Formats: sequence, C-alpha cells, structure tokens
Amino acid sequence: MSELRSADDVLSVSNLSISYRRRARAMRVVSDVSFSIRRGEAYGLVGESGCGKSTIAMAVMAYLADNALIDGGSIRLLGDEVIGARAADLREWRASRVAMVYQDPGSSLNPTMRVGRQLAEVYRYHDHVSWDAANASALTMFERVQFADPRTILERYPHELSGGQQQRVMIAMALAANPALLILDEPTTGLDATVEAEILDLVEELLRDIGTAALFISHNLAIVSRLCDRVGVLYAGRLVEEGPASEVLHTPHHPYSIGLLNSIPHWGATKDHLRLLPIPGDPPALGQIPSGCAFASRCAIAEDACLAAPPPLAPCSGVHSLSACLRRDDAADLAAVVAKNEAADGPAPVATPVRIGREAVVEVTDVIKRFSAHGTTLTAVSDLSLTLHRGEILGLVGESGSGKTTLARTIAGLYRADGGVVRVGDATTRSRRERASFLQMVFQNPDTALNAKFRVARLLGRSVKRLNPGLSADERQAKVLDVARSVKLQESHLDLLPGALSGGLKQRVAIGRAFTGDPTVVVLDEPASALDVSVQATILNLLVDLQREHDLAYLFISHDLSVVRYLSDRIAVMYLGELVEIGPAESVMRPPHHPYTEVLLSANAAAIAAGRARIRLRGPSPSLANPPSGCRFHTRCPRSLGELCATVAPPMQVADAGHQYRCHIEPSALATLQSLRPDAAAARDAETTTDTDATTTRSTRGHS
Amino acid sequence: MSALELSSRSRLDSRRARARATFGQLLRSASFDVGAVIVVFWIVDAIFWHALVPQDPQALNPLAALQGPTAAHWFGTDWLGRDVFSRTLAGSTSVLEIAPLATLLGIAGGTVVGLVTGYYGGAVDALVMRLVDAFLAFPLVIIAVLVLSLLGTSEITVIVLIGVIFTPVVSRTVRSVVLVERDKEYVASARLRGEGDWYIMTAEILPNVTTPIIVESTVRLGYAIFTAATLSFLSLGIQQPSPDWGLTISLGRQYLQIAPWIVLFPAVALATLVVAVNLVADSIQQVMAQ
Amino acid sequence: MKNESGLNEYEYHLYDTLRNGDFSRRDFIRKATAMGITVPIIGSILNAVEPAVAGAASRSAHAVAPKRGGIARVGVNVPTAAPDPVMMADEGGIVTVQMAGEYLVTPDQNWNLQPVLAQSWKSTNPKTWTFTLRKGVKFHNGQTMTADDVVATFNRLTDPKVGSAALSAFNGILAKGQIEKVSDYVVTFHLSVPFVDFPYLLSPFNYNAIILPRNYKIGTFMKTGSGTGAYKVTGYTPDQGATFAKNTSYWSPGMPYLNGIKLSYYQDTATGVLDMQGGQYDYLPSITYGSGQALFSNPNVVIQRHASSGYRTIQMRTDIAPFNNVYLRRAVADSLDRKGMIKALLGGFATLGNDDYFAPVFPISKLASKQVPQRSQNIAKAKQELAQGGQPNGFAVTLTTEQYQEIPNLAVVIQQNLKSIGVDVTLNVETQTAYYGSGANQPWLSTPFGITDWGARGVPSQGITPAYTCSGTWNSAHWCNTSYDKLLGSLNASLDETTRMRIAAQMATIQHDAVPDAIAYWLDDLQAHGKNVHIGYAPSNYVNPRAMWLA
Amino acid sequence: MLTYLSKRLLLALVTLVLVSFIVFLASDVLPGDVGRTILGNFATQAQVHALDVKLGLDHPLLDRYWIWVSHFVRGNWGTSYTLQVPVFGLVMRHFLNSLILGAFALVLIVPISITFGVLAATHHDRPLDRVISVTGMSMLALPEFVTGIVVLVVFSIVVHWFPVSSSVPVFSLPSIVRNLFLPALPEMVLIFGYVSRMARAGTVEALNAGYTRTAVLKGLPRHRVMMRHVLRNSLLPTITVVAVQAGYLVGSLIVVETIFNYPGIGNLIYTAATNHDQPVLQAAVFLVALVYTLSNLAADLLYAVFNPRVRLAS
Repeated sequence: MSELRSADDVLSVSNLSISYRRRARAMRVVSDVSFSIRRGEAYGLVGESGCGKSTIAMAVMAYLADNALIDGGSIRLLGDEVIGARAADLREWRASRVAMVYQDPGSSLNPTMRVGRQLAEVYRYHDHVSWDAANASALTMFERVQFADPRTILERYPHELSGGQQQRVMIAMALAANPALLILDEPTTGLDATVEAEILDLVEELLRDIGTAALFISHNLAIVSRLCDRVGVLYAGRLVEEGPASEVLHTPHHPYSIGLLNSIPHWGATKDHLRLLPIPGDPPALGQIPSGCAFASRCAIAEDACLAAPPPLAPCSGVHSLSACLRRDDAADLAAVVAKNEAADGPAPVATPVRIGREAVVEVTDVIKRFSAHGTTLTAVSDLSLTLHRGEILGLVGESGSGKTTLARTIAGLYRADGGVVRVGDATTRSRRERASFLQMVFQNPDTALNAKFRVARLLGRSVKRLNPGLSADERQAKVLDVARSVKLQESHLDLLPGALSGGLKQRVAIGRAFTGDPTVVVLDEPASALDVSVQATILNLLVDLQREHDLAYLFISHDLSVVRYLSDRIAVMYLGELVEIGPAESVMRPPHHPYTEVLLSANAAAIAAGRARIRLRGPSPSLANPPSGCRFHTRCPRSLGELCATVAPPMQVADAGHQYRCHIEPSALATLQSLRPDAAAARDAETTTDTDATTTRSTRGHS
Repeated sequence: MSALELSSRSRLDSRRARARATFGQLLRSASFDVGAVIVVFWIVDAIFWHALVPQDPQALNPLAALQGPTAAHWFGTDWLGRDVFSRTLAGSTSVLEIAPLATLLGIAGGTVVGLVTGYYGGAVDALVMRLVDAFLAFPLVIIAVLVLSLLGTSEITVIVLIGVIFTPVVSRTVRSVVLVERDKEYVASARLRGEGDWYIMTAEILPNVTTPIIVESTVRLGYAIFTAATLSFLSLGIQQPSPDWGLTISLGRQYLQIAPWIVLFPAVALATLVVAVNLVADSIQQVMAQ
Repeated sequence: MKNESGLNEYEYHLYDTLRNGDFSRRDFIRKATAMGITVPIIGSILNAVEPAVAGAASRSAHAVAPKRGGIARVGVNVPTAAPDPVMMADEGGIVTVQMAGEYLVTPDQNWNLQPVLAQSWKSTNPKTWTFTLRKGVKFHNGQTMTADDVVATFNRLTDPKVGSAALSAFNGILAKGQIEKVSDYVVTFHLSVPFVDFPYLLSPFNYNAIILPRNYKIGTFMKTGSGTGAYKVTGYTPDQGATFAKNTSYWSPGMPYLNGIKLSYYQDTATGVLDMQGGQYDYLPSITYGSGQALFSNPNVVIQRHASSGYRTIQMRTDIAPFNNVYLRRAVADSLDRKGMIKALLGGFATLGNDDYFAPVFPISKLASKQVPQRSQNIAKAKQELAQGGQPNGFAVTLTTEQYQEIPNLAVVIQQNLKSIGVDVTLNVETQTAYYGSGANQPWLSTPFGITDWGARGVPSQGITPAYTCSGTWNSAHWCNTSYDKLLGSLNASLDETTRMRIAAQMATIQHDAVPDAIAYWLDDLQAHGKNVHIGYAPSNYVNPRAMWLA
Repeated sequence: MLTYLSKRLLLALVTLVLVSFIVFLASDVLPGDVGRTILGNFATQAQVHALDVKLGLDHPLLDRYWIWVSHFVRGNWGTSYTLQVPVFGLVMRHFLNSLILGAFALVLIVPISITFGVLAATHHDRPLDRVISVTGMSMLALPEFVTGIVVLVVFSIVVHWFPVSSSVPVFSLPSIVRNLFLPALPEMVLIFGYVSRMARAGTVEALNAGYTRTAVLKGLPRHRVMMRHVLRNSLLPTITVVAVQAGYLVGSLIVVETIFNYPGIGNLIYTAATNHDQPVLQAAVFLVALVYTLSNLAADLLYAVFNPRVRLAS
C-alpha cells in the first residue's frame, strides 16, 4: 500500500510478514500486512485472539520476542525505518516517537518503584532534566490523566493502586514524552465495565486534546468503533478489511467482518426475538495458514478461486473501505452469508411462554457467606435472598468482587453458607447425589474446568456414571454419545484430551458434562466470557437451545450486560455482596432502576455506542472487609441523598410487578430523575437516551 | 465396535505421539544426552558389574597393596591389594540401590502427605506444615547423623531414613501444586457430581500433579545419591567391605598422599553419576516446564 | 632372711639363676629393677657373675647432650572424655594427663622399671610390697607429696564407688584399705594374692596410677595443678588442645629441657598425619600403620617402633554354637593368613601371634615361644578340622566388630580367609560406642564371633586375668579352663623365674590348643617425630615428656 | 508490615517449639542409658542410678523437656558428658567458628555467584549461559567431601599453598585467608551453584517481565533498565535465598569441618553424636535449627523490607 504513504504518515507499515520459530519450524503469524496512520488519526486493529494484532504492535516497538523473525516488509516511524534500526536510535524513538499502553497494567509497572518515579524517569532520561524538574513534570502529567489526588499517587507503589489507576499511570507514562504515536494494546481488557468506560473516556479526551496518533488494538468492535477513525480487521495474520470505522462496522465488506458483527448480541436484543449468528468452524491453527484465503473454509460464499491465492486488499465500489474478498462488491451475497450461517447453526428463535411464576427450584433466604484470610473477614455475600423458578433464566450481574461467583458457588453447594438457607429442589432432594442430579454448574474457564488428564469420553462418562446410577455399561456409552451429540461434539472428539480441543469445544464438553444427569437447574458462571466472540455466540446459542429443550432453570452470571440482557428472563444486580435490584429483564433495563444499575448500563460500551448517556461513578471501590455504612453504594452513588444514604440502610422499593430495588428514592421520583439527562456532555444522541429496547438492525452495532 | 477400535488406536497413537514429542525434545538437549548416557552406563554397570570387572573386587593380595595404575590394575590397588578398577565398577551398586529406593519412598510418602494436606487444608494442614517446617529446620545430614548414630546403620535404615527425610520436602512441593489444583473448577465440578474426597485426590488431582512429582523425583534422586554417598563417607551408611564409593573415599583418605588413585577414581565415578543425574533432572525439568 | 652374701632370698635367687645361665644379663636387670633391687646391689651381683657387664645397669644416657628451650608441638586424637587420671581410658586423655602427671615407677625401653616418684621398693614376700617415696616432690599447686597422697591415690583407684578405670587392673590383687602408710615417705601395699609383677601395676602400663594429691577431686586435673610432672597445665580447651609450661620447681634438677608443650587434638588420625606432614607437629605419640602411611616415606619424619603386647582378639565364644566346637575354632585359626595381615594391614610393624597371650615381648614368654609350634595358614588342615568339627562344607557366621584402626580391614581379610575354607562371614562393623555398649548390652562380650582391640599390658597376668580366666570380667570368648587358671595362680606367686617360664609355656600350650581367641599378631607401637625432635621411651604410645627436647 | 511481622514471628516461634521438642525427643531416645554412658562399664547399677537421679533422668519425659527448655533459655545448657565442660561455652565457641567460616565463604562467593548468574541470564540460552548453568549445577550436585578432597589434594598436597587442617584465624588477613580459604572452598562451590542458579532464574524472569518491557520501551538507557528495573526485582529473591541458605550451610559443615578438622559446630555435632554426648548434641542441634529458623525469618523480613508490596501491607 505504498501509494497510500504520505509525508503525513506517523506510522507506515508495508508488506510486513512475521513468523515465530518454534522447534526449528517457522510459523507465520503476520502475512503481508500494510497500513498507515496519519498524524492525529486513531486507527483500530481488530481481530480475535491469535490473529497477530499484538505481534504487529510489538514489531512497531521493535520489541519482538527472541524467536520472532521479520520475514519481510518495512515499518516506518515518522519516515525512519524501524526494522534493523540502531539500538541508540530505537532508544531515542521509544517514548518520544512511539509509546505503548499494555493490556495488563499491573505487571507492566515495576512493583518495587514508586509510580511517580517511574513516570519521572521518562523525563529524566528523555529530556535530560534534573530529578526535581522530572518530578514536577510527573505531577503535571498525573493531573492531566485526572487523578483526584495526583500528589499522593506519585508516592504510591503499583500494588497500592487499583487496576484503573494503574492504567492511568501507564497512559501518563506513555504520553510523557509527547509521542507522535500511541499504541494501546487492549488497554481495558480485564477492567470492570465502569472502569473501562472511564479509561476510554480519558483516552478519547486525551487523543482529542493532544492530537497524538493512536494505534488501538482490540477484540472489541464496540470500543474500536467508539474511538477510532479508521479500522483494520485482521484474520489469521492478514488484513482482510480496512476502512473508515463507521463503514467497516456498519457496512462491512468481508464475510469475516460480517460474521464477527453477527456473533454479538447487539444492545437490546433478546433470545426470544433473535438468534445469534456465529461463524462456523475455527480459525486456522498457528503455522497452518492455508495458501489461499485463510477464511475460505469458514466462508459461506467461498469459491474455488478463493483457495488459489490470498485475495488482495482492494477498494470496494461505492465506499471507502478496502476488502480482501474476491466477492467484495457482491452485497447480495453478503446477505446470503448471513442466511447460510443461520441455517448452519440451528433453528430460528421461538417465542417462549412466560417463565415467571412457576415453582421455585432454588430458594435463597438471607444467605451470608464470609471468607477469612490474613486475619480479616470479608463478607462476600450478605443477607441475600432470591428465588429461581423452574424454566427461567435469571441473569446475575455486578462488578468483579460484587459476590456473584460466591453466591453461585454457595447455591451450588461448593461453599457452605455462614447464615441463611439455600434450598435446592424440593423436600426430596436431600442426598448429595440427588442434589448433584438436580443442580449442575458450568464454569468460566473450560481449561481448568476440565481435568486435562481425562479424555472427553471419560470426562462425560464419569459424569454419566455418577449422575445416572444404575445404567449398564452399554447404556452409559450410549448416553455419552447422546450427550456429545446434544452439545454438537463429534464422535472423534471423544478420544481427545482437552488440550487438543479449542476453547469452544472445551466449553461444549463442560456444558455436556453438566447436562449428563438431566438437571433441573444449571448455574452458569460466565460460561462464554473467556471465549472469542464468534465462539461465544455458538455457546450462547447452545445454552438457549438446551434450556428450551429441557425446560431448565439457569442462574446465568456475567459482567456483560448485553449478554445478560440477551439471555435472561429476569436480572439480579449485586453490589458489594448485596442484592440491589431484581426484576424482569426489560423492567430492570428501564427506569426506575437502582442508581448502580444505571451506572452499569451507562458504562456498557454497546449501550454507549447505542447512545446511552454516560453517568460516572464517584470515588474508589470500597473494600468488602469494611463496607460503607447505610447504603453500601452511597460513597459512589451519583444520586446520593447525603446523610440519609450514609446512615440508614435503604429499603427494597417495588418498581413494577416482580421488580424491586434497594434505594431510598421511591420509584416515581427515581423514574423522573433517570429520564432526565444527567450529563449533557455525555449524551450525544438525545433520541436514544431512553430508547433502551429499540431494536436496530443486527449488523450495525457491536457490543463489548 | 470398529469405532471403538479406531478410537483406541488413535488414542494410542496420540499418546505415543505425545511421548515421542516429549522424548524427542529431551533428546535434542545435549545436556540430557550426555547425562542420560552416563546414567545408563552406571545403571548397566550396577546390574552387570559381575560381567564387567576384570577381577573379583574383594580378592585380597596383601603383597600387592597400594600399587599405582599398571596394565594388570588399571586404576591401581588399594591398601589390601584389591583391584581399584574392579571396585570402582562394583561400587555403583550400593548407591544405585539406596538412592532410587529412598527416592521412591520419599516421593510416595511426600505425595500422600502433600495430597492430603493440600486437599483438606485447614487445621491438619497447618499442623502438618508446622511440623514439616520444624523438620526442615534441621540440615538433612544432621538428622541423618543423629538418627544413624542412634540406630546404627544398615542399608535398609539408610534407605528408610533418606526416604523419611525426603518426605516433608516432597510433601511441600506436592502440597503447593495440590493447593493450586484444588481450587480449579474441575475439582469443584467433581464435587458437584458428588465424588468422594479420595476419588478426587487420587483420580482427579493426582494425574494433574504428576509433572511436578516427576521433576521432583529426578531432583530428589540426585540428592539421594548425594546423601547416601555422604553418609557412607561419614561411616554412617554402607559397611566394609563394600566397594561403595563414599565408603572407599572415606577409608582411602588416609592413603591420599601415597596412593591417591584409591580415592580419585571412586570420586570421579561418583561425580560423574551425580552430575549426570542432575543434568537429566535439569533437562526434564526444563522440558516439563514448557 | 639375709644370707652370707648380704643378699635377701630373692636377690640370691636371681644371682643363682644368672650364674647358672638361665638368665641373660638383660633379663636379670629387668627382673632386678622390677623387684626394686637397688643399683649397687645389681652391680655387685653382676660383678660376682661377670664383672664387665656392670656398667649396663646404669641408665643409658643420650649420646648427644640435650638442648634446652623451645616448645614442642604434640598432636593426639581428641579425648573422648575430659582428661582425668582416675577416669581416663583413651589415648587422647592419657597423653594429655601424662604431660603433667607422674607415676611411682616407669619402664625403660627394655621394660626395666625405673624409679620416678618412688625412690626404691622391695618385697618381703610376693604379697607385701614396700615403696620408699622420693622426698621434695611438690605438686604443681605447691602441696608436698607424701605417703598420704600415695595412699589416697590408690584408695581412690581401688574404691568401687569411685569407679576408676583402673579397677579391673587391681581387681583381686589390691583393694581399698590395703595400702598402709608406714611413715611420711614409706608406703606398704598388702596384696590380696601373691603378685610378683605388682610394681608394673604402679607404672604407666596401668596408666591411671598417676599420683595425685590426697584432696584431689575427680575431673579437676586440668585446672588444679594436681600433677607432679616436669610440665604443668597452663591452658586447656576441650577438643582443641592444651598447653603446658616448664615446671621450674621440678624435683629432678636440670629438668626438663623444653620451655613448654603445645598439645593439639585432631579429630581423626588421618588429619593428624596430614598436619604432621604439613609440619604443624613435632611429635605424634600415637600413629597407626594405616593412618600414618604418608609419614613412612617422609624424609623429615622419624618413625619410632617398639614391640608391644597390644593385640586384637579374634574372639570365638566357646560356650555357644558354632564355636563351642574346638575344631571349628582351630579351623579359623589355621585359615588365617597372618603374614599377609601383618604385611597388608600393618606394613610389617607387628610380630606373629600364636593364639596365646604370651607375647614375645614378655620376658617369661621365652620358653613358650620355643615350645608351642607357630600356626600359619594351612587351608587343607583347616578344612580337615572343619570336617572334624562336623561342618565339612563350612557354615555361615556374623563377625561383629568395631570401627577402630585396622580392625575393619582385618575383618575383611578374615572374611576372605574364611571364604577359602567355605565359611561365609557377614561383617557387622559398629562404632566403638555401639560395639562396647554399656550395661546389659555389651556386644563385644556377647557376640559369638568378634574382634576387639586390646592395649598393651606390662605383664601377662594383667591381660590374662580379665580376658582368659573363668572369672574374668572381659572374658569375651567365655572360655573357662580350671587348670589354666590354677597355673596363672602359680605364675603370680612363684619367685622362681625358670619355674615361671615353664608355667608360661604350659599355659601357652593350653590356650593355643583351645583357641578361645585367634591372636594373629602383636602390634608394634609406632610414634612419629620430626628429625630434630628427641623423645624418651614410653610404653604403648604414651608419652614421657620429661625426656623430650628439640635440637 | 506489622501484621506480617508479628505473624512471621509467631510462626517462627511455633516452629521453634516444635523443633525443640523434636531435638529433645530425638536425643532422649538414645539407646543405652545416660548414666551408664558417663560412668563407663565398671560402675555398679547403684552408681548409675544415683547419677540418673542427679541428672533428673528419673522424671517423666514432659517434666524433663520442660526442665531442659527452661534451663536452655536461661543459658544453662548443662555439662558435656564426655568433655565435662559447660555446654554453652563449648557450643558457642564452635558456633562462632562456623559462623566465621560461613561468613568468609559467603562474602567471597556471593557477589561472584550473582555476577555469573546475571551474566548467564543476559546470555540466556547461549553458550556462555550453558557453560555457567552446567558448571553451577555440577557444583551444586557434587558432595562436599568430593570437592573437599580434591581441594585438599590440589592446594595442600600438590602445591602446598595452604595448611591441610585449619584452625580459627586470628584477626589478620593472611591468617584468615590461610586458615579459612580451603575449608571455605567446598562451601563456596556449593553456594556458587545455588546462588548463581537463583540469580539466573530471577534475572531471566525479570528480563521477561512486563515492567522490564515497559522500561525498555520507555527508551531508558540500558544500565538504568538493568540496575533499577531488572536487578532490583530479580536479586530480591536471590538475596533472601542467600539468607536462608546461610542457615542451611551448617549441614554441609559437618563434612567440610571433618575433612579440614576445623573446630566448628558441624564437627562438634558429629563428635557429640558418635560419642552420644547428649547435652552437647541437644544444644548444638537446637542451635542450628534456631539459626536456620531465624535466618528464614530474617529472609522473610528482608524480603518485606525490600518489597513494598509486603512492607506497605496494613
């Protein structure tokens, strides 16, 4: 793409190919990638894990791993070639021409050095100023990244800061030497939604103010669409589509981009209205990229020509985008992709009867769960009551540390409650085995949830044996095959160890295992959050299908509001170990709702992209060991009434039928407050402020 | 059941393939090769030394005592006129008997203790770990000296002693990995389907901690050889007239100046074995860590 | 009792024997000095027989005049217990104590007793011995030594309540209360039985017999100046060493020669030998062939070699299987390669043993040595004896012994020797502590087959009484032969040297035939010192500090 | 920090109590009886019994344990059975000697080991690293008596540079070097093996850590990256390991001190064990365990002091 290079380019990457050597074998991870970023431009690089995003970033920083080999191409930074540059030049360019913010701020900061010093260092060694001057500059920089008390932060060690604060320090450090290009490599992954929103706000503001160019790397289309001017989509080490953010994310011209967008439940979608459309198949394994179009095997519209050679990235007609698809201009075919994928995945959604009001299968009453460690006691769940009914999906949301998982494990019986009663099933469900066949659980991380030393057949077989006593060996074998089929595993998978399976297949095994005993209740603890979006869609669809088929009750835990909203019949919201709101999904999404729910909603990237107003949390997250008095949320509540909230624990207010929230503000008043725009600056789109359940076309918006 | 046949074949294949890959990786490591060749040599020697020695290692020849290396006695003769070459070859048996058995004992004991304490945690764990701490506060050799000077020595005593001394060390390693495994969801899921503790410990967790146990075994084996030899040297292990290296070095020390070959060859032999075992252990550790 | 020549009965007897040619001159002098016969009388007897030899009786003087000054550095094994004259039983302790303490009498190189703290002694009969003490001897603490101290010393040693290490040596010979103070400088010992060799029990051969102050408290020797010797203790650090300074008020004028002695302890002999080579010691009073290897070829080191009565019992219990059969014991004795043992284990520094206690070094062994045929390795004969003993195909037996000097190697040789006649020996080499044990558990006394180290004794009955008599406390072979015991009684009571030699030969024959212990060799005492170092004679690796000087 | 400190202290205390009990039990089950050991073979049973009573051996086990512990903490460590001297002075003197020897070895070899370890890490997987790693590993693996003998042959017998047996040096450099170098050498070999390995592993880890990447990509000069970011973090665990190892060295002292006849605690323990000198054995072994536990504690504290994560924890 050399013709695109101009004097204005901060970064220009052309025909870059990188491979990793592993055991004397070279594995291509980046193939023939070209793109450039102009001064002041924000460029987003999007793709699923393993597509080569971070490798490109590290190549730009000239900091590839020892076993990485640049096979060809060029990387120019303000016109100077990075590949093969002298160490002294690189040292000079780093920080001043290009700086980076990493995915994991915790490990990217030196644990034995005060953060102020770590920042001041940059001034000391780049501007060659005295330590005093460097410290003064550091203070100014900390003010710029909006620390409430920058002076004290200077003196802190990394471990004394929260994840969000650490990332602010990293951003301050990256911007210290006024780089021409800022690389952000998944800067908010691992942060809570509310914190993520704050960091993104900050980045957005800084980029706007400073005019630094940015290379933004993310798997999250919603974030990219919010921040970037142009977007490149990577698949298996190749750029498959590039163009202005609005175009790529709204009218993609590559089947992969289309597939990605269709995999995500867009804001407001629910399972009863629409089915997610995952991309069939798996991306090629590392080092096994086929000679032709790498996506051909998963593509609904692939032709023989696609297998011959990788299609070039070429302009599409009528738009500014470039696409590496031979049928890039075939808009009608792109629609066909959708249809074919749909057909491949399963039946279209069916509206299901109302599930609320059937008999309770799990009843939690005033449950308390404490943990003690290092001499302090944390109350992870306090006085929590809720009911799960037969056949319903109850979504449980909250930030990390809110007690979601603890509650789930207490319900499952993995933890013994320190107070209150957990009733699972009816009076007949007494023994461990009865309980086991009644309730099962699916965990977040299939890597650790499956015993790595057991083959799939044994993983399922053992569960069949335990949960279906009395079956003969043949019957058990048949049941295993049955279960495998129901979670869409092939027979050949049965003989594999989990290590040989992809993340999605592993999670199917885990789900299959949970279903071997035909349970009534399944607790799903973030079952899809560790997976790439296209795989996540498959898993969510599978869960929906199984639930319908077996009339199951799900307790579905997620930090992702879009997913929870998509899946749940009812939603429960937890904050600091307390249940702050519970009610039918759509009712909870709508005012009046708990101010914390309001904040969560406003922080949801998909919701932001959908135009919700941003409401900011105040103050730091309080410690569970020492929860605030009165309303636990009062220290951060944007709607706090002051004294009352700080001293008196709020009552449960009834907003609607079956919809309750814990607040001092009564429903009508709260509904009025929340219908107004609290922050004019953040509300970019007045029409959508209250448009919480607007249905938009599925291919236009992403989620987080 | 052709599907089953097929599957069992593919299972075998995949297992073989994995073993091949691991082994192949090991073979590519030069230090492993060197170490393994030496270790295998000494193991073969320990078993078949009868066929290898040119002379009876116990045969006395008082008139030919303390002779330097000659064509008849490649490594010279010792103070009783015995052939040092033959004795050096025969000397590997005792240490290669004691060390693996002691290691096995220590690994078995340590695995059981580590599994139980790591899995159950709580008061038992705290108590056992305090005891382990207390036990580990004594240098290994001191414990050995203490016990052996009290109980007297025999090969069995030495094996049991080293095994017992290793148990807390191994249990710590095993416990630390069990602590990690215990909190993994596959254990939770086993509990959720009502598995008993014993099943979870042995069938679920144990297979997942074999790698550190294997690594620990190889490391322990090196220490066991080291310890057994040191005990022999301190006259607390093997007894005369065994050609055991440590014992020979201890006894031959007084002839160091006039007949250094008596001590030199067993010392070199011991050094090669110990270093070789450690080379192998190190390589295994590295490959396993990947 | 005196006859016409002015000699007493015994003196006359000696004269008679000498004249008849039954005695060599040396034997006569040894015997005479032991009996406390004064030098003038010895001279007159010798003159009567053969005037020319008279000069030999006088103490041989050094060929070179001793040089004075300097500090001798002496190394010895670390004592296993705090050095104390009453309790000591190990080399390190004995050497340490002998640096400062003295005996009534001491042997010279020919085992003639020389007066030290005693000036003269005589026996009216073999049961009554009178010692005249030297006047003007002072303990290092200033106390004057008198008969009270001597009486107290021997009462202490013979008091069962004290539990001294010399109890066994005096057992049945001298008991507490049998020591009489005749005057301030005369002491009479009233023995329980006749014991012709009694003065040897007051010499370094019975190393605990150091004269101590009457008010001595056990355990205080290294602190309180309780010795009378040429050197006094100036410092002592447990398990490191001790220092001694010249005793300026020593009773023998002109002595000693050195300014002081620095005694260092080593943990094992090998280390001591290495240090000797490194020039860190002037004198190692006790080395062994095994550990001293490097010194034998060192041109800067002089090795002193003296025959001794130290030996190893290859003991076979005569009261339990398999060795309750005398043929099997003989088979063992006949299978031993004694010469090979001496060569390989001791580098030739030993004399052949013949399974009886009458070591060549004892003067009365002369006849025994001639009469009893020497055993040497004879496999055919041994096999035949095995058959006679009912074990033609051999048998299996465990040999239990101790970790001490060449003994483990001796065990290995025995194992190999017995293998050649089909006897399968399992070795069980224990630490000395374990082997000797304590209380009811003393493996060395109970094992069916063992090897035990025995130190040198000045006179045969001193070793025979505990080891080979029916009532012997250390009779590890559990051998009991009443005629042998009776002969021992006669031996101790007889004044006639020819008779004594005849009795000795009889006893040797009985013991040789019965083989309670195979006695393969008699060790030589080995001492090492630098070329410029002069040491006096002391038996059994003990020290004679007052004779030391540095050239 | 204070919580951490008090918790560590408490743990150490519990360990020590257990240690003292183990020591007491182990030496108490000495076969044979103590009185007999002291008095020898020829004492009567009555005498032995009298002595047992005098030594308090007729009391129940727990009473004796209590008596022993309470005497021990007051510095009354009893009298050596074989040497008849107070145990306290004896053990302390030997301990001090070992301390001198150990300190000499540590001071000399630790900086070298760390340097080589860091060097190996910066040449990760290259020939220099291989050489250093394999050498270090071999050094760690070799029994002290093998290295000790080799050292002895080479330096004392072949070239006569050092004396074959060592005494405690007087306070002068030539004396220190002359007396301590040889016995310290096998220790140094061991420490080198251990410390260089730790330093290498720590540095490799630090070099691969995110914060090092940050430091490099901040464009800092190489020396700043190495000193302030890499080594500061990698040598922390190494230093604490050295502290722990200092206590553990005592085990190897038994062999080394025996070979070189150095009057240290290892030597004392070995002799006391073979002579069944119970009071000395008890005191010396307990002292060693005490030192080990304390050095562990010190390592923890050191780690806490250097590691803000621990230091600043409430």
